[in-house]
Amino acid sequence: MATISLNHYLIVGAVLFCTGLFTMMTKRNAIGILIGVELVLNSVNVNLIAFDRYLGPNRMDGQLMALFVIVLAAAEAALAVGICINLYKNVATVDVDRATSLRG
Amino acid sequence: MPYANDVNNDLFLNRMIFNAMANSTHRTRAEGLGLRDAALIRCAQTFDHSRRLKPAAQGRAKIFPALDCLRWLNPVVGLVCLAVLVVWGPGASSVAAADTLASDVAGVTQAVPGGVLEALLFYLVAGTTVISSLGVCIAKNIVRMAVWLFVALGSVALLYLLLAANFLGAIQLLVYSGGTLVLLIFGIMLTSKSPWVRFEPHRLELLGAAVICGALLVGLCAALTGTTWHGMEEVMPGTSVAALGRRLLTVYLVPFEVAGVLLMIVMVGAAHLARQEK
Amino acid sequence: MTQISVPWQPTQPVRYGLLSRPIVGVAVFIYRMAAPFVRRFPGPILIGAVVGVCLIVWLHALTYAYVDARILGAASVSADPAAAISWTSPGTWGLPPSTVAALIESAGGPAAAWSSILGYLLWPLQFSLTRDLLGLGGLFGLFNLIPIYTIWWERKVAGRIQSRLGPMRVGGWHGWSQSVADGIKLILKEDLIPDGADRILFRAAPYFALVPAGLAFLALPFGAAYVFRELDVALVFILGVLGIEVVGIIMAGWASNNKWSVYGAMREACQMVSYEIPMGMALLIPVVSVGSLSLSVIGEAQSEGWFSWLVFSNPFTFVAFVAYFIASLASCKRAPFDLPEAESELVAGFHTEYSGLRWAFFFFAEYAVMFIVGGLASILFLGGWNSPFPASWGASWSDGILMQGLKGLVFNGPIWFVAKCVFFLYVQIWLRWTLPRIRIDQVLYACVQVLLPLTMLLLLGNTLWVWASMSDSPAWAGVDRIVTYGLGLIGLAFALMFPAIAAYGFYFRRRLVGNLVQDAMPGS
Amino acid sequence: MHQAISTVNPMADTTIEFEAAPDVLIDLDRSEQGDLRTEEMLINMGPQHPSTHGVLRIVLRTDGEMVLEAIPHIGYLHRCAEKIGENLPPYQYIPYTDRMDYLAGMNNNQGFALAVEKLKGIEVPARAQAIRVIFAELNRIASHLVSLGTYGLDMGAFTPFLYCFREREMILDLFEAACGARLTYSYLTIGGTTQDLPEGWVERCREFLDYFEPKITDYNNLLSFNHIFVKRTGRVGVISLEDAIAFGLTGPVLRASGIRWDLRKIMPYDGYEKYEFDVPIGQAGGTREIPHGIEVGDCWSRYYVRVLEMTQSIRIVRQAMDQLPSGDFVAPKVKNLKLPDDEVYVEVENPRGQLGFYVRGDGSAIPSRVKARGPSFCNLSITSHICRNIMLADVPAIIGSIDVVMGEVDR
Repeated sequence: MATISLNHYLIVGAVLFCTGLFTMMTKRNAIGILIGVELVLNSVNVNLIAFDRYLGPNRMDGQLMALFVIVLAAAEAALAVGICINLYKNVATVDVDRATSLRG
Repeated sequence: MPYANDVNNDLFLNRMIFNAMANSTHRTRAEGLGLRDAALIRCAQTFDHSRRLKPAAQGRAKIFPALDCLRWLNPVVGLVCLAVLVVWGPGASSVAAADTLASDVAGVTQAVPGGVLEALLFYLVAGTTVISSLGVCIAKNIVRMAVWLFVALGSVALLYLLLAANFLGAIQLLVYSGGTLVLLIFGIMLTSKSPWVRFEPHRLELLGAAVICGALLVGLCAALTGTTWHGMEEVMPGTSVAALGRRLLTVYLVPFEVAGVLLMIVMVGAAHLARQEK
Repeated sequence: MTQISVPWQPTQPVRYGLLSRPIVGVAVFIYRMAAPFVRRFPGPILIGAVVGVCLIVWLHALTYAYVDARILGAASVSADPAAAISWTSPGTWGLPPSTVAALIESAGGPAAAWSSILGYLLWPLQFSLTRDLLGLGGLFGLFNLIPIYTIWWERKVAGRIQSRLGPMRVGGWHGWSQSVADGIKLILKEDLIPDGADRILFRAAPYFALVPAGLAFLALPFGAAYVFRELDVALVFILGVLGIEVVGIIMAGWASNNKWSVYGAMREACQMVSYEIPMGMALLIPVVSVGSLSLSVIGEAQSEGWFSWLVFSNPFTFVAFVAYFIASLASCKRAPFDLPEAESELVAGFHTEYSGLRWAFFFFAEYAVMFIVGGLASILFLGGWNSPFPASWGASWSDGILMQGLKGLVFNGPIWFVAKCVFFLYVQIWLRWTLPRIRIDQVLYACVQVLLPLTMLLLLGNTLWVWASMSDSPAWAGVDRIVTYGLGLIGLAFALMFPAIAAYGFYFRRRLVGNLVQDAMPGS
Repeated sequence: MHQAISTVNPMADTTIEFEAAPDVLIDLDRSEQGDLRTEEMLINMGPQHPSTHGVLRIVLRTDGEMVLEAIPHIGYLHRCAEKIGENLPPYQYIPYTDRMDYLAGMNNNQGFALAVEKLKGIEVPARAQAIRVIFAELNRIASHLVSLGTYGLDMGAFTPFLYCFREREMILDLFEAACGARLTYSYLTIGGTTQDLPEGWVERCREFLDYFEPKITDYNNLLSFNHIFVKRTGRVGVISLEDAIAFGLTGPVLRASGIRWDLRKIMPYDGYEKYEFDVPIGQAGGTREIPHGIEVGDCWSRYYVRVLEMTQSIRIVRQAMDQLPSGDFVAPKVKNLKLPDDEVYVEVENPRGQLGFYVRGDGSAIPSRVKARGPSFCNLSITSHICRNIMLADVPAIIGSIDVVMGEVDR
């Protein structure tokens, strides 16, 4: 236990992933779902950086991938918040179950 | 001279009811309230001068009167805890220097990483991460969720620091906690009708999601522990920002440029989405 | 007897417990002991305290470097100052005292004669734990002192600007302990939470604002060897940490259950998110010029005196300095960007419902952040801890430790850094008591349509300039030199303008205020 | 509801066509369809709010930072000032007039004294008239100083406030020297003043004016022409001349909309016709005196008209002191305290506009009706008309530029 190995970090990543998934599945508020997505992305980042530290000597691939993930997550959040505001504008709620106007 | 501003309260009440009818039909329908109810609620909110104030320390002061004056210690404790985390987090990145020094003096000194301290820090930070991520999925109030997410993001940044990825840790703080999260909170403020808005999921939904996620977690952990990772034993020294940047602009130049273009597109798209309809 | 109905429940007064009385008692005792001396010798005590603190920390840092160099035998320390600028090297548990003594003896020199004593004296200093705890203690003290005395100073400056005196009573000499007294008052004040507030978030919010401001000090170098934790990404770290302060403020506004507070929080979110971008862009410009994100390296790159300061490096850095300063005003919500707490519009903005110590935390955070953004400005643009004098006057690693201490104090030590920070604090205070507040649409206009394109162009221009300077063309080197000296002279003119204006104001003060004021001033 | 009224502007000799004030109660729903449907909030500004100048309460309907409408609510400082006037002899009522517009007590005293003098046919001596003019104009300066200072405060500039109050204190010193009071003077009374000027007062006043005149340039440099201040107040809360007349606005608020209407010029009282002075009005920006971005009738114009009026008041005070006649400071006391069975209505130019007193006697010593027409009250009535679809930060700008004193609004 005293030595922290790769698996320790990966388990933290797994917990982050599962809680993020749970959040995405149970929340009906669009922004709540977005929060779940952020958790999932963070779990991916933790994994990437842990792999980079333990498995990829001096290659920095994991860190760079994580950097791109952070950039994409920021972009995604900006866009998603814009969509949420638009949703609120059109159907007056951010409850995703009520946004059914495109359903066939 | 028009006595236009001499509006008495009755008129004002009528007016508010009318306003509520005119402006908030969608809201009242969503909340299942009558129009007059909605108007009265709004009036009550408006005229609620007598917001009661309670002393925060009252209940506690009766039990532990001595504790009350220790309030000034709170920031001390908080600051020290966080400082401890941050101080020894980046410290791990200087492993290389410490290692060379240690070898110079015949291995008498002992580097912190790999030691008890690092393990302790890891469990502290990982525990915070896990608790806060659980907080995100348990919290019902959307603002509480955002605050838990904030804690989760901060502790993930500390994990990065423990993993000697200083740059990523700092970027996580800068972009995620400072930018993305504020954006999310902004979205929450713009779209929630009140701070206490809740959308309750069904019990069965909760159960199903819990089962699926629990099974996934167990499966993932089993798979992780069962795997042998190659090169697992060696701990690499922290990478420098210069090396990171050099690699980003040589090997990863194309993705870097593509990310730039993507950000541009997103900026235009977000501006288009959120613009005021004319 | 008629029962008078009150809309709130009558509450029992909070009784303060056993410990608060001794705490206040000790504070009052110390105050009574100190006050007569301060009243009698204010100037020497003030100067002595500042110089003494700087000397102590500077010698501390040098001693650590000495211990590392001599005992741990790292040759790189003495050879390359930039490599040894962290005053704590983490990860060492230390040697036994006998080994230390033996090492000192083997190193030779005058210290060898005292090796046994020095061994025991220096032994505790090897622990990274000891050093970190000492450093944390020092930084915590600094973190408390800076807001307390900046607030006092702000009140004095505001008073002088407004032709009054400011605090004059508490402590005797110019109300030097006014802020201390206020602090004691705020600690003892009743802590109210509105009925409909989200109690947990309401109580947590001040810490979310306060702690980031404290964390930023961990990576802020006060001198070449005086930084608590040398980070290779110190700049990004500090920016990120300052960025999360906004979360505390949004939480405070949101949890207060007050519409004015929500307005304050919304404005803060809006302002911070938008101004972080031009601020970061402006900060990237010196980073490009030096080629490092480490504040210590950037500071050391400007050690050659006035003309080596990055602000005079080229026209782009010169303008970027101004752009950064404006953006930093917005990011620490000082006037004219103090919209989140605009008292004439939003009663008190996000801290409308706060009282007592929690309220004080927001101000601690605000003033600490003021110091930090001033510190960033001085490190990145104005030479950090380096004096405007040539580098040959400063301390070098070949000097003896005492000489290093002395030179480092006078020529390139923390005292210069603190002086520059104090200058920036003064400018922020000065602007606050001079300018009106701008409107939120003007704030965003200034960011998105003025500062953002400006800083983008500056970044591009500076990059091209640096690129051109990398070629070894003598013609370009000449142009570079001429531009640098020209900008340096402009800056010198600006720098001399301040004392000149102050002197003018001082000598013509009667004429400036008019003939009647003299009789109306108290004490005349 | 809408009827065309035409009136003749006596100064410019032009005819202005305008409609009656639109009834603010008619068009209730002004939210534009298709807006970003964010939460609309009803929010109380006041009665305890730093920039509502006392106890004004404004209910704002806001959408984010936009204020969709603002409804002023008054009455928190109602003290039955008019009813008290129907229970006291006029001499004893003078102190109550001080407490209406407590920033311009002298002007209030003057208005009520003029009304009673007209009712009883009292002839005021020339010296008393000159003293009244001096004190009315000094009080106008003092009142404008408060207005200027607090307006800076509303805009977030703290320092001009203290400068203005420093100078105002000196005026109050002069008042104290003359009558012993600093706020509620009761100095200008029926038939003249309560006492003569003390020895050396005129010299002190001259000294003050010499000191004060260059200070106005300081205010202009510090606040009036400050770029941020101009941006904050220019083109904000524009009141058109038609609206101004329709809502019965008077004083600097009316003059800022571009009409030279000043009772001191049009119906001079207390010998104002003897003094030379200009009536400043609001002007469009872009000239040498007025910065860019200023419209006639906006907040900056209202503010700047007050600044210019201070200079004119200094001119009047100087002339009045130069021509100060000797003689009695009060008309000889009349034995008959009874008021004739008649009614009068007298208006004077207050710092805030036209203050009118209606007094009706019924043959006894106590008037049977006293009614005041307060300029603040009438000026305030336009608030909800111009506070539509503006930013939240413009509300203090508009309220401050209208310069209300709630003591007079609520009476």
